[in-house]
Amino acid sequence: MEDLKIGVYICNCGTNIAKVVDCDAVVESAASLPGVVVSRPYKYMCSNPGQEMIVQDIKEHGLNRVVVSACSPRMHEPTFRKALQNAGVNPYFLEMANIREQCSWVHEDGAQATEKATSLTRAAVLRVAQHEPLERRSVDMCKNLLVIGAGITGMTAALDLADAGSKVYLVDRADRLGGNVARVDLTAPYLDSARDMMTERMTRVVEHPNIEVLLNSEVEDVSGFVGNFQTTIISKPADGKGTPTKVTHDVGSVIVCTGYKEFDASRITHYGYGKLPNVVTSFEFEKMLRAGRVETKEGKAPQYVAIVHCVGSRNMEFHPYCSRVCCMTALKYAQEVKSAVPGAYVSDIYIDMHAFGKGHEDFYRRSSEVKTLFLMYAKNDYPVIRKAGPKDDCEMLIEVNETLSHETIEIPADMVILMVGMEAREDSGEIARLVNISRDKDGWFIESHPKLDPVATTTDGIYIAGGCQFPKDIPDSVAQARAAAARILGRIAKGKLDIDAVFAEVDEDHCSGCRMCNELCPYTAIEYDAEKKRSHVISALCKACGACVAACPSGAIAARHFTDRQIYAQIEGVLA
Amino acid sequence: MAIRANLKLIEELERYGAQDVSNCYHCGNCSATCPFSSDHSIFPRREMRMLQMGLETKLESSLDPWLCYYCGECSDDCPRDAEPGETMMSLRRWLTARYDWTGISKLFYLSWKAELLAIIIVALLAGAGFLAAGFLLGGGDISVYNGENAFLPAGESWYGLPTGTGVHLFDWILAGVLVFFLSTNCMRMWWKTMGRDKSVKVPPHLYIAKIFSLPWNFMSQARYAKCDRKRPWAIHLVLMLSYVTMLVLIMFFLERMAAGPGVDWKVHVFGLLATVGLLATTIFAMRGRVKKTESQYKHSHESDWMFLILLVVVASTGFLQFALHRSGLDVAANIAYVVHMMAVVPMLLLEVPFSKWSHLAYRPLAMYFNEVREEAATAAEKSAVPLGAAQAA
Amino acid sequence: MTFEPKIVGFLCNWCSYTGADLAGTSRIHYAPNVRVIRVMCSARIDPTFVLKALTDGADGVLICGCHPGDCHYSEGNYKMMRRYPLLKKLLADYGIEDERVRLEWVSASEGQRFADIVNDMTERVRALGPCSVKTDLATDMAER
Amino acid sequence: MAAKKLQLAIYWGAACGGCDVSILDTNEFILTVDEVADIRLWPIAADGKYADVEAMADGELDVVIMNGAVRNSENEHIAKLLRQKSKIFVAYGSCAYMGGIPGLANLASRAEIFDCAYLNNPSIEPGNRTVPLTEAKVNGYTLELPKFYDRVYKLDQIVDVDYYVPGCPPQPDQCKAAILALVAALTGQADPPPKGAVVGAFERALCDDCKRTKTEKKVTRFYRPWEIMEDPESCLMEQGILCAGSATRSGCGVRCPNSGIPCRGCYGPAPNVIDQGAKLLSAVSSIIDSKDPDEIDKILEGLPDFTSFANRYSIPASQLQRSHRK
Repeated sequence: MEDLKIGVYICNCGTNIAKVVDCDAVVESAASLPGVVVSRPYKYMCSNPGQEMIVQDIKEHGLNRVVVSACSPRMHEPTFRKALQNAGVNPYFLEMANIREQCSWVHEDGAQATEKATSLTRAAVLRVAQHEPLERRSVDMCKNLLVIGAGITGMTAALDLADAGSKVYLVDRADRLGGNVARVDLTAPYLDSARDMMTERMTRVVEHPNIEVLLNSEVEDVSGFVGNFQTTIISKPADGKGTPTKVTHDVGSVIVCTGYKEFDASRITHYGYGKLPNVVTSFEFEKMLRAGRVETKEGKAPQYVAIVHCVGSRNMEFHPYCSRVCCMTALKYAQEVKSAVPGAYVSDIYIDMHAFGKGHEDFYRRSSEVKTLFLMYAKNDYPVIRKAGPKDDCEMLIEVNETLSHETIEIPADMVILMVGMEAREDSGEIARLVNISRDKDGWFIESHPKLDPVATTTDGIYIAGGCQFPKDIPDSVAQARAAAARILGRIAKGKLDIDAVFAEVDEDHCSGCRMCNELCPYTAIEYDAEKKRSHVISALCKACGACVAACPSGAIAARHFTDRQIYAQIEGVLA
Repeated sequence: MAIRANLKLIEELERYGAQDVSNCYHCGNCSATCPFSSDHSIFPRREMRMLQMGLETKLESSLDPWLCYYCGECSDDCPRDAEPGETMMSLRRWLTARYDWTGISKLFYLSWKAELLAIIIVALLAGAGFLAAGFLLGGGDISVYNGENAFLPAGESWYGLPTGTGVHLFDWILAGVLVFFLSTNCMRMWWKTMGRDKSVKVPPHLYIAKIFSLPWNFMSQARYAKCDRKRPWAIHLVLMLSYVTMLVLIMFFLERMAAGPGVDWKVHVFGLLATVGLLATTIFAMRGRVKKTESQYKHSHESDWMFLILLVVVASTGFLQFALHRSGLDVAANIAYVVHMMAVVPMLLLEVPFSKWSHLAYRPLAMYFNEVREEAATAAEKSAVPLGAAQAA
Repeated sequence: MTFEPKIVGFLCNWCSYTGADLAGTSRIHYAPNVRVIRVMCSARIDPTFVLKALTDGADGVLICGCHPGDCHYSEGNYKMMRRYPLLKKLLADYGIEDERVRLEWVSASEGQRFADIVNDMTERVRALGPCSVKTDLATDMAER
Repeated sequence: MAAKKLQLAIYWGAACGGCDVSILDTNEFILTVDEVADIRLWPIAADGKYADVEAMADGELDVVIMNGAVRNSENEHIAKLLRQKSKIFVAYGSCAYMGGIPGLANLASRAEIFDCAYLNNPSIEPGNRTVPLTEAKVNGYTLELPKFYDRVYKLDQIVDVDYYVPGCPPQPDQCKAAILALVAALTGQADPPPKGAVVGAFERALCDDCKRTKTEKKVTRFYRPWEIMEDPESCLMEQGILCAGSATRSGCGVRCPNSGIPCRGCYGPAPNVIDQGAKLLSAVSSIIDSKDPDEIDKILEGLPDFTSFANRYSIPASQLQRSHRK
């Protein structure tokens, strides 16, 4: 290998670094380190002139390694890697020392800060000397797609990709398409019919030449890696008799749209669900609305209808989170009741009215204009529903500690609608294991980044959309479905997949096949080859955490860009 | 103990003029802008809530509606157009009906036709009565306005009756009837608002201590002056003073009022001023209600119109007969007088005790009661040993 | 001159290193004795790193990872959690004081916590005095 | 070819003698050695005095095969002497290579060792306070003893070593292979192995040659070998029996695991590993099947004295080399 020519650049970051750290001193000490041919300070290394300076030095002095002591690498590592690339040097020949966030901003004593900056820079120089050129590799991206769950989310995602020419396998455990939305009558806030929406989706899905619908089916296995998954699907015969059929397909991506399940209202005893005949859940009420008959079990039109919010949501006992759709659905009920039973009195018993969405506030206003009585109760202070006495003009009485008036009142009701919240499906754990993604404490699938990457997961090529990620309404679910589709289409458009150059590698000349590492990989990226008696890493699956590297008892696994030698060098650097 | 909510109450109130009450989502802007809203009574928000929830008894025992003069700021500031001002107004109507044991108020407020019919009947009876009294009883001369054989003698002894009677006597009877109804209803008001309220223990002496507030509030409208908007207060004050002046003149100076010819300025100057005041303010109000210039004029219940129309008629006919008489057209004056009385009698007999007018009694009373209650409340707070103090000691 | 401990910190990229950065952006001041080495996950931290730091003259070693359950790699930090007690046994057998090596969970939002940990550890190690491993081995070779 | 015979010396430092025996275990092969080489010094099999060695010219010996670690001044002295007189110096066996079993003493100081061996030990008659001295006067004569060092050194911590032959002891075949390789090199028949090479061993860990079937590993409890009947077919580690095989260079012929005994690591760390014990530690703890700290501690109680197991032959070669207790 040609001899080292290291350039060291100490950023002043205006005064952010320079006001505490004596940058010139750092420059000086760095200059004396082995292999360093250039060592300079500059006002703003990340600025264009700053980067230009690196490029120039690379041209003039033939630098083959660069150290930038500046802000956190989490901030500008990509910037400077680019600079190296532009100058024709492998971007991985860069190392940054964090002398701002972890030095000048947190230390007052100039001398000590300078000493620290010096040793961090020294460590970077020693480390960069050990760096190896790394090339990003690319693999083929299979256009086909597996969508798990055929609700509004799954169908939308499937259609977007199918329209774009991908072959889509749309799998659902149920014997019908449509998921939960198929159980809904009208939708808030514009009161348009869910049925119409679904019929349009379903017919398109069924008729689409690129979509293969697999009902009564379960995904048994997903193996491989982004762009190159193999999936096995088991389909039970529709009539339930006969033997299940098993098919395998190659897909490039998987979208999980398994949705949610509704909270079991009988878990809250105060509401007498299951005991009082006219206490129904929101989904049971939807059924009435779809049938066009809003009436009590006795077949009478209810004079008083009460709606109770946050059943199972927003309380310590069951689910602390908000289920997000119930408020608007409740308002929808208020309006639908009024139109079904014009004379009815509707009371809406809520904790807070969450009307954050587009058109929601207007919807709330309209619902109050149809004379809905809104009653506020405090978290964890449940209303209590009991059977009314013979003298009362109603079936039931609901006792509420009404917080807006500080009065304890009794509301008459002939029918009570419980707005049951959403919770993760029991099989979410199973699904998570199947596609190797993680779940939060409530069982919802975890996205790769809550703000910047909401539909991707920590497993590349596996996406989540709709209610399986967290309770959400139809617009949000559809948005996620299309977002996921767009993410996948972007990759399909590129045709090839760029795989990060940083991953773990097994040195087969030293691997003894002890299989210590096999179980350790969270991404099942380590495969054991029984023939060769060696383990090897599927680089496309590897996320470079390094767990296997540290655990390999014979030092046969190397973490690219985080090799033992590089880290040893860094240790020597900070301690020299 | 939980209070049973009457979800139908809101509809009942709507028939008294309440509007869009259910729009309210209790932001509290109304109470924030209202200068009268206090820690003891956070209105109109509290009333809006009680009404929405149908807490009938609580509303019935509330004095708050009377403490509001409907300057209209709350309605203007309401982000939901829930019209708290109008709600308070309709609550006053509703309360008036609740206070009234005869049920006439309720009838009037709920059916303007009934009210109108009653007014017409009483007017006709009055007209007939006066004509009869003029022609038959005294066999008076319609061409004579006052003096010995006046058509409707104001005060002199008259056909054997002692001096100081005549129409005057009728005034007093009328006043008696009015006072009877009004005072009995006021008693009921006291019972509903103070008497049965066990939450605050009111020692009787407080009633005496605070008694002065009654005439003071009545005359001065001082509280109304606290409203941010001054014009409604000014107008109300003028109207009220003119009205009272007129009342006093008629009850105590009728002879001198009627006497003529020639103008007895010492008396008539007041009469004229009052008339002008009455006409000006009522016409302003009517114009406002037609044009909906100010928020307190935006919504008009039929009872409001009756009130104004009667006032205008009374004032104008009163002035007319005065003018005719002074210009020596006694026949015309007498006719005008009868017409005048056809308006005055239903006004005093129906409107004052049973309709909008009754607030001349209820509002000052409410303020009086309110002061008494607040005094009692603060006294109670003082006497109770505060926790902090107990620990500190 | 007072003894300034040298502490080597191994921080996972996703939680602890970000948390340390947050301490910076929030301008939380803390002792300058820790020299941070970034690894992608606490699971990458090989016991030989810790030993290497001690033999090269570190007075203490601080290991930070995501809180259990929050690992960016879903379970990496549990591997560190398992190695740590055995590593402490080994260090004890070699006569290294307990407080010289420390494992802490620091999330990306816990800038203050990171600063507190650094300050606390710095003081504890200062109290222990310098770690003798490097000098011991040097003298072993020089005289017997 | 009738070239001059190779000059060979075999000597021992702090060792048990097993290494010498392992050379004899090559049986008649040793005669072949004798044909090609003059064995100038080999206390266990042939005669020879220090004086003879001191008399040699520097580099006169072609090959010195030294086993045993350096525990005292005599070990050091002779090691240096032989190094000076030799062309190729081979560290033979685990003790020479890594400090070996004597190296275990590095977890205690000299004072502690003397205290245990000569003063506070049940086998010492009460009142006897005899401890070794480097010099003692006995009826007019001065007796000298080598100085007992404060710690054990592996050979290359004292002298420059050309090749290493690991094992406790090295397997005869490996020994044979190593000697043949050296002879071949010295007689110009083959290139010499690179300096510092580990000869007579392989490049992978023991598992490579271990016949037991291996699967993914998750341990919920550790057993001492006598606590369970081990299944001869499956990996000992997977049965919860601590085995150093995965962290140990292969070459021994997998003798221990084949006879149901876990590997104890005498062949030293795999290539690229700087600390055999630390690496074993990392691997073994990583596969514990628990996420609960208390449960993990409980499971680890199944590994008493882990340090001495993981570094059984390699404490002087480990990163910390010895106890640093004050």
